[in-house]
Amino acid sequence: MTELTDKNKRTRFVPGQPDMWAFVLFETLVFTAYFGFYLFYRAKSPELFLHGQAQLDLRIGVLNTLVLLLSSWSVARCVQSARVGAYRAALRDGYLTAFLGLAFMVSKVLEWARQIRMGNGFGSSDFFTYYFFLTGIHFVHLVIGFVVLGVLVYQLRSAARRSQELVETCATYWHTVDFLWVLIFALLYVVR
Amino acid sequence: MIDIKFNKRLLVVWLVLSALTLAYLWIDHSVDGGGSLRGSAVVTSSVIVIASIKVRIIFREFMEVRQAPVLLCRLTDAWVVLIAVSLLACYFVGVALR
Amino acid sequence: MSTVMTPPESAAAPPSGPVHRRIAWHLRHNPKRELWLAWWVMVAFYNLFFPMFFVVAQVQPPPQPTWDLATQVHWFDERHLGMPIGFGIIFAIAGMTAMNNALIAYSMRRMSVSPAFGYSYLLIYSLSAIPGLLLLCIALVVGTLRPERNPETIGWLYDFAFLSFDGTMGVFLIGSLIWMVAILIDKNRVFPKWFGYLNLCNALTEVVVAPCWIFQRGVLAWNGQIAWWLDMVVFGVYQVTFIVMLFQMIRREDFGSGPLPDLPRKRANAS
Amino acid sequence: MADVAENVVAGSRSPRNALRRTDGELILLWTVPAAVIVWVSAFFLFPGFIPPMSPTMSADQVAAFYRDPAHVPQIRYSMIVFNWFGASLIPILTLIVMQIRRMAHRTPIFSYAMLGCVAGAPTLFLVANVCWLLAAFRPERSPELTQLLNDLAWITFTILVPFLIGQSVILALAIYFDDQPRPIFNRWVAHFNILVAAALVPAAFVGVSLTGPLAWDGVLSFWLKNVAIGVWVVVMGVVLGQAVYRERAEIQRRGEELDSA
Repeated sequence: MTELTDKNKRTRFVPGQPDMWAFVLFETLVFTAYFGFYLFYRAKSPELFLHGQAQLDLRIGVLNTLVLLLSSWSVARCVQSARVGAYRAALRDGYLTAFLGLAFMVSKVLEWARQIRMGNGFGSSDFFTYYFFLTGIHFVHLVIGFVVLGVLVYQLRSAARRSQELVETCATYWHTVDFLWVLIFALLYVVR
Repeated sequence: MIDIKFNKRLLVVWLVLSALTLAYLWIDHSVDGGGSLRGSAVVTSSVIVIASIKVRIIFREFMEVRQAPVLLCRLTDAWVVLIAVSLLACYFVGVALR
Repeated sequence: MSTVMTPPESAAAPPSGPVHRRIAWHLRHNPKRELWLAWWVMVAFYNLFFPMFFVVAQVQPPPQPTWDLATQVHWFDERHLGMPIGFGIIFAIAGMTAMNNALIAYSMRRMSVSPAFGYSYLLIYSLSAIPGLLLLCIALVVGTLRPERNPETIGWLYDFAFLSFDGTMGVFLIGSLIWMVAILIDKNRVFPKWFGYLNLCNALTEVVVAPCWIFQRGVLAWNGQIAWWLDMVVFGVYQVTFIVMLFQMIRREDFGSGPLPDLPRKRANAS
Repeated sequence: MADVAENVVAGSRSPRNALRRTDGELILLWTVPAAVIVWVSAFFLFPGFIPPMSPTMSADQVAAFYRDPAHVPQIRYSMIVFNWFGASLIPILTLIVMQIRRMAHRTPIFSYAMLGCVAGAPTLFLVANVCWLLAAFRPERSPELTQLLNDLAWITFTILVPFLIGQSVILALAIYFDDQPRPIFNRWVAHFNILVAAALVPAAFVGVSLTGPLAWDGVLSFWLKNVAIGVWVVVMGVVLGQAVYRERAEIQRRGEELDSA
């Protein structure tokens, strides 16, 4: 739709549909509220939360974050390749993003399984309630992200479609999943 | 080749973000000196600030807000500040009400 | 098609004069009278429903799930008249929701999507009223009926009411997603795309309510700050938005089958 | 917007409209008398309806009602019959939806709204039905639980009016908005529906009191409501029959005109 204007003009433009940005900002507010409740109750009874947090493995969290940042990087490359018409490279980056997203998902499920085996369920302590709630709702966003990546790949595959606007919209969603994880990671694993 | 230059920039961005992530390991390690679990407002504040910086970098570079109209730049910056301030406020109100 | 359909009255301006005469004119001659009727029914419904639910029956904001039986019985006792009357009015007007759902189904009918979307939404939301609202009211009315009933039985009615109300969000989840997909793939520009994404935000809050089946206290309980208060805020934003969106849709409606035209700036109040 | 076109040109000689299949509508229509007979017999078979059980009965009295050896089979068989035929009004309501589609409306809103109401009352009725059957399944259950099931059944049965009110009012509005020389239904049908809707409203307040006209055995909540539903079914059955037969005659005439042309 906007390929021509993108190529010709070096002026400022909103990446993707502005509508998606409305979603990003609104959903970020909702998450900020979740985080706010978490931090408030955490600060009120720090020992309880510290005790739960000590059972998380920070290294897994760091690895998760690096994988998801890498997927964000590859989808950003995908957008730039699509913009200059390098659709083959863009498609490859799209698949790479999905693969990295899948890797994140698998490691998340393994981490959950490990915690449950250690006896830390959804209801077993306040910290783990928040842990499973925040990672779970993020997981739901990630699952939706795969639908979004599906749209992105579908757009890139056929010359008849290839709407740069939609590609950017999808990428914006994926980055949102990424930066929400950056916040969740910091708040669940590192905050004291 | 304009795209190669962009890609290099993206790679640098990713490296910066990863370095900030690894900084958490160091923060976490340094606070565990005594072996006992302690809450620390300094760690919490610095972690929230670092996370906000990372979010802003993702906004600016990955999400291409850098090239977006000024309104979107201001809006996302405001949001980052809003997130950081709300989180710190919630934490410190909780501490005060302990 | 649209030009053929538009009857000559649509060009005629409504008469000036007292309000009741203007309303009568619109009811007889306004070409969009069916849509406006449905919209006003929707506004009237919510304006009656919320005061009844929150003020007369006083069942929301929800009471604590952790209360002991004596407190629960006392809670019923305080509302032994408010609930039957408030719910009575809600039952008398609940049929109006059919008009709301019909209007939303019509919005999908106006889009460039299969009629299956509109029909699915209609059926899902017609179904949703029963577990989502009517069962709550029935259980609470039965609870107020006999204060001398065994407190344990009253406690069961209490749980049944609030969990059936808060815990059956799947119908709303799927309904919102159907509306979202219809808006996002629509080419007739009936709604802006951001409203489609707002449907997703609302659908995600329906996911967040589900832990009320697991937790009796804390932020995820049926009266928790996240599961109830935050979701209520999101739902409130969503609801006000969709009422405004439907209002705009009716103003732009041309009864054609192509893209919905933008509102002409000059004669914005014409219809 | 096929529907709009269909609705707007309903009065004109549109071949597209003539092609609407009406096969089998008569079969659905003639299920009304059968359903009415079945319902009336089940209604009289249930020992709790004539006269309606009093809400002031104590738990032991309610338990005794369900334990009475003469009552148990009557309760079970009448409620099983209701369970079989509880949904038998839905085809009639759907036929009304089809008739609303023929009206001179610009949008399908009224037919959508009607369709949205159709399944509501039968669903709630089945909830009540299940509670009655549960109470009769183990009459030796503690009287308190039997009383709870009995309360749930009666309240649900009495309070199931929202969608009945809704469909009457929606049908009335649809008729008022049906501006054509020969409307599908006469104006008096709309007035009649409004009247029925008004008669059903008091039943929504059944929880207010255990005695008096609003109690579930009261003049308003039981007699007025159920008589209104009965009269509505009979009157709408007849009126709907006239409309369906008229539509068939029109289609036949139009077909002959097309053949001769």
